[in-house]
Amino acid sequence: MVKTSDSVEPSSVDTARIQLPYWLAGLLRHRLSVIGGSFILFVAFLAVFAPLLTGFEPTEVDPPNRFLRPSFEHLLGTDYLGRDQFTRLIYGARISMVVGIFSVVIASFIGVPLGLTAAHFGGWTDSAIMRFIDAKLSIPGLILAMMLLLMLGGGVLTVSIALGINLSSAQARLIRSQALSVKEREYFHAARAMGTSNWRLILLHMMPNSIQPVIVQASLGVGFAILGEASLSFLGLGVTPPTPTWGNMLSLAFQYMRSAPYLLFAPGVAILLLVMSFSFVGDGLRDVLDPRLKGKI
Amino acid sequence: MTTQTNTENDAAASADSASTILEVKNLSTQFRTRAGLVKAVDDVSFSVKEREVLAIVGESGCGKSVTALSVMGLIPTPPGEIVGGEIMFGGKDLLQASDDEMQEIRGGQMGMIFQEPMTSLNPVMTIGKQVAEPLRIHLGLSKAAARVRAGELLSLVGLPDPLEKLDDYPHQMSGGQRQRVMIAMAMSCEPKLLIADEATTALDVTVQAQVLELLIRVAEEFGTALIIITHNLGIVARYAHRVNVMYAGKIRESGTAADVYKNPGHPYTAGLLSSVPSLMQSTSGKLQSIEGEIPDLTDLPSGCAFGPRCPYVQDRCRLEDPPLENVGDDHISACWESAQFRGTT
Amino acid sequence: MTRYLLSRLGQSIVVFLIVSVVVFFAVRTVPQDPIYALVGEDAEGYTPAQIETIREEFGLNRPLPVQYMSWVGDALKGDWGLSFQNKLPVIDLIKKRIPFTLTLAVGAMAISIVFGISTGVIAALTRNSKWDMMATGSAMFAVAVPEFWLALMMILFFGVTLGILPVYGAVLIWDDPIEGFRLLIMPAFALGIGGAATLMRQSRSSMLETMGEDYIRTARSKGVKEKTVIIVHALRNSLLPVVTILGLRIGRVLGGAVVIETMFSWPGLGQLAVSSLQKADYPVIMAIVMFSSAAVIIANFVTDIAYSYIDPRIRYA
Amino acid sequence: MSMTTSTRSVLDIRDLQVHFPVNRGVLFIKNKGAVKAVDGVNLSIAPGETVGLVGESGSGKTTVGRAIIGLVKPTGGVIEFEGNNVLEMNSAALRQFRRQVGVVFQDPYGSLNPRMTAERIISEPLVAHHLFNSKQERRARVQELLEIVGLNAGMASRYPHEFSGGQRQRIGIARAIASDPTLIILDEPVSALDVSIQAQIINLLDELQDRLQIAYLFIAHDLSVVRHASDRVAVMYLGKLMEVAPRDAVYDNPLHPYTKALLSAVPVPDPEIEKKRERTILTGDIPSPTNPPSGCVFRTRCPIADEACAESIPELREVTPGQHVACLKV
Repeated sequence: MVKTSDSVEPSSVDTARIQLPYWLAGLLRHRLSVIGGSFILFVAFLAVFAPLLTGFEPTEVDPPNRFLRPSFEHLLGTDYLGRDQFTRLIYGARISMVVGIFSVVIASFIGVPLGLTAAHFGGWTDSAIMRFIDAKLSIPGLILAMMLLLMLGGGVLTVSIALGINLSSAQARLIRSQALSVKEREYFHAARAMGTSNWRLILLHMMPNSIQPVIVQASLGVGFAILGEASLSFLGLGVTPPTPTWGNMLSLAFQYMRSAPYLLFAPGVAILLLVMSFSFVGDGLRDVLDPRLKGKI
Repeated sequence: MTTQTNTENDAAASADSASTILEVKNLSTQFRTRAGLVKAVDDVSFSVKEREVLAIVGESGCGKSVTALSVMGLIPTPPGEIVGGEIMFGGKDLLQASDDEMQEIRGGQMGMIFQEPMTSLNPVMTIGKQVAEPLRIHLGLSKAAARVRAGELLSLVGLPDPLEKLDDYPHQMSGGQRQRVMIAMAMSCEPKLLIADEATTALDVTVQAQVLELLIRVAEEFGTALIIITHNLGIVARYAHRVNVMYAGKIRESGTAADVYKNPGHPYTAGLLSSVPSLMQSTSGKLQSIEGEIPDLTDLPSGCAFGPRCPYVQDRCRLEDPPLENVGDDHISACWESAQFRGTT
Repeated sequence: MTRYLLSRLGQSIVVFLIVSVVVFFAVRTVPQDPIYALVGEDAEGYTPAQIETIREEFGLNRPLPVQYMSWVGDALKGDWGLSFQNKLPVIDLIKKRIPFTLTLAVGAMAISIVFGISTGVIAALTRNSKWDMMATGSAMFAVAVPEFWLALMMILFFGVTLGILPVYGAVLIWDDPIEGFRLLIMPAFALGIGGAATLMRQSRSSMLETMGEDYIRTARSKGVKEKTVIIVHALRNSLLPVVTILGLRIGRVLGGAVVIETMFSWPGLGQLAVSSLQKADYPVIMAIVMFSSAAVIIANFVTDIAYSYIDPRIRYA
Repeated sequence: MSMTTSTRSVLDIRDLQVHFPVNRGVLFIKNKGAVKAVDGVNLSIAPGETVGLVGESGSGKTTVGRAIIGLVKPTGGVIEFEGNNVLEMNSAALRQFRRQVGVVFQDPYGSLNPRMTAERIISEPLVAHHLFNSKQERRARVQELLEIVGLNAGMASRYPHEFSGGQRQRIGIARAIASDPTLIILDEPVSALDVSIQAQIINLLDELQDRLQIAYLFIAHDLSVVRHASDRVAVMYLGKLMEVAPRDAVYDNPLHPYTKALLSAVPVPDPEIEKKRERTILTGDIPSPTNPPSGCVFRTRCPIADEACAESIPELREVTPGQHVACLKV
């Protein structure tokens, strides 16, 4: 749009408000978000009702039936111990979903307060927090996660914590930069001039007006966390066997690549589609919540 | 809108066609926005004579800037689109011109200065290169010659140390200096027409005066006609020969500045003039204001768009949009009640 | 500009110091006493006295802050201690592996930059065309695809099925350019494609934003040809945010290298990291983290220099 | 030095200084010089009076307003509110002071929190100062305020984006008067509005002043608006006051060369007057406040400056009754 005094776009800031029906309506108009959202719900359904959807146990070994090709009985075939791949896939979905969501929740609980504190108090507090975050960011994410796992031990919760700590710095940086711009807005000055307390300033003025990109980032973050968990499990460092995860399924498939290449596909495609779905929803949220970027990304 | 007015305009134009350099006929420009279709400029006709200073005045959303951008062929498409009309310039209809032809006209025969001095210059390119660019494109000057000429132009617009400024970047300059650079750039090829779109709105009063005086001086020196787009009624009074008053996408009144200010032909113009407090004498009590709000362009009232805010509104105004009609010598206005309104003023 | 760069340098040093403190204390507060990494899980065949001797030999009996100071002091002199696993100097292990990781990282970054920026700019300029759709669509795909799975697919297709590319090992490109290159293609591609997607999205949105700026309109009002508007006025401005992303990519590439190097038996730092972590070989782990963190910090610093070179607003600040 | 004419003033600013440090240095921040945004300003406002504070960018007029309401910390001077120095108040007194001083900002889009309804925005000062403690009382007060500023009480549940620019400014004004202030700082209250809406808001402010007996500090750059709205006018340039006088004196008989130039730079919407007016066009730009000229800060652009002006800083002194001018040549 033309940036002139008589801009013809009727107050584009308008759409920035956050009201549940509004953004949901916006999302529902965003075609890819609907596709992504539906797929996420589908995977969630599989994960929750996994025991009802299959006749096998995920860790049930059946040596005579090892390396079976996909068939009616074994939809996706069996692995080197004769375990049913479809069963392992839907049980693996539980790990991916739980780790993805836990990580982001942890990241937000660390990142949002850090970012808001840095922005609101500024000065030394800000510098200290930001240098610390820079330091954290300078350690390659996967290496950091591996170190944390070494300290904390493997498992769903520790993997989520490791990945959550990883994602938290992006959250902190993002909300800090948003909050800094809120700090320059006149409504914030007005509230300060009235003598509004620090708590009210942060919770009523700063946070609601800077949280949007964090929400967008969170939905993208779920995808990153799913990828991260898969990588860690692939390396044998995340959630440890025999619990099935998409990452350790692929790790096994890698070892038996020549004898059973079909094992390589389903977990990979599942990760890809689930991560893509979260990024569709994230893009949709961005379009709805931040009209400035509409259609640009 | 009305053929009657158009033929009158045509007649006026052809009588004096030797000196008319720009003629806009029935221009309509629309934008598709999420809120709906915006008729930013709706059936606008006007002309500019050689060396004339025309002001287009109005409040936000009136369509004054979109008119200018339409003339320059700079409407971003999509979402904007010129849906009708003619823009005659140098014997050619610009709306039919090819991209190459338009590029030749822009910056060569027609220049434009924008509102925001801080963002209108390329931040990573030196001032010298930016001023030299039109010289190289339109006059075919060599790099060295263009640089020399750019230095001359910078000194013409009154920048101190013009030769050193050639290698400076925009962020090293003040807003006033940047607007001077914009003038140097827009005037570099001595265009026939220069459009200044709120060119001094962002500047301080004392700097605004400097830049406006400079603009007028350079335009006179180069024989360039000016279209000044502004919301500042004082600027119009000081510099314009003619004035078009726009409201909600349409020209509501047009005439010589002296005539329009002394004897406004439209209740909107009159309301606008009386809304501005006086600098020359102290007033107290209520200012005469126009009641209500500027209408939403996606949802204009029926009939005359000014109707809902107009103190003289009649039933007819709510049904039919009034055409532009003569209200005096070289003075037109679009108001059903203009006779009655002017009688009471 | 000197002042700007000096202040960035100062910040980088502070950040690096924080990393060293955090890494040191994080590794040393591991629930497990590092001595057991040295002598084995159950310290079989060692008497308590012997363990104490080893503890002393490796300086593990001193207070932590003292150990930290001596670790930093020695590290600055190039002495990173001995690997617990094979008692070799850590610095030698690292030195041997740096060229491999560097080759891989440069290859991956090159793929990211070449594919990412060009497709991003083209997509922006042909907005909503079929090129844009294709580029945007493949970027969506590439951002979401796990790099190790992409690597698996490539190994399966090019290595196993077609047999046209080697799937195992590494030769330095200056030792054997052809074989080195053939070995590099798949890992570099697997590692670089995610970055390409990120850069594509970033440069597309940045280009679109730039094309809407006032100075682009100014250039058009001067009669500048559209091609020149893009190349001269828009490109450089729109690359500014892209450069920032580039600096951040290094960290992602080094992280990703951990998986990719393991898969392709690429003898770089990532592979060393995995094997050291599995063996809790602390001196090596600390050295790897410090080296990769240094690489990221240096990359960011170089980005700052590049940025200030492109953007005169910083150069003359 | 003091130019306080009324002993009974709401606000009395004496020798106010706001200097922002310019930080240099790499690891250790060194303080090198300062931007003297406000440098020795004296100003008083009587109850129910409107003082116009005009100046161009960099003049420090906005900083004066922000210093009063505590958004920036003065580096020197005294801000006295009803006889007590605001800068030395304890928190209870400060709370009371904040209740009695309202503020209206320029940007009708930026000055209202987009996530709050009009009701919550207007009741913010009531909550902050524990006024009208029951929910019903507060709601009734908000509706009363909405009607006072010319809005429909039914609009209370709307969000800022559902209002036009003028309506938003009305909400901002309702918020400012909610806690019954005796002084309101108006920081460019109409400059972002269209001409026809400006007049409505100016009228509203006038009306409220008559009704509620509020004093205004009217900070603006539009000289016509300031003339209409003010009883007295103070002209600032580069952090210092150039001239302070009753409005007619400033506009009809300006004494400071800067005031004269400023007035002559404003075009008047009347072609006939414009033809006859003589104008002084100042040369050059406003100097940077980081590095202001020695002596009189205006001397670099002043048509009558000489060497003396570079040497001594002119004090603000009463030249004709009530008219204070800071110029060696007057």
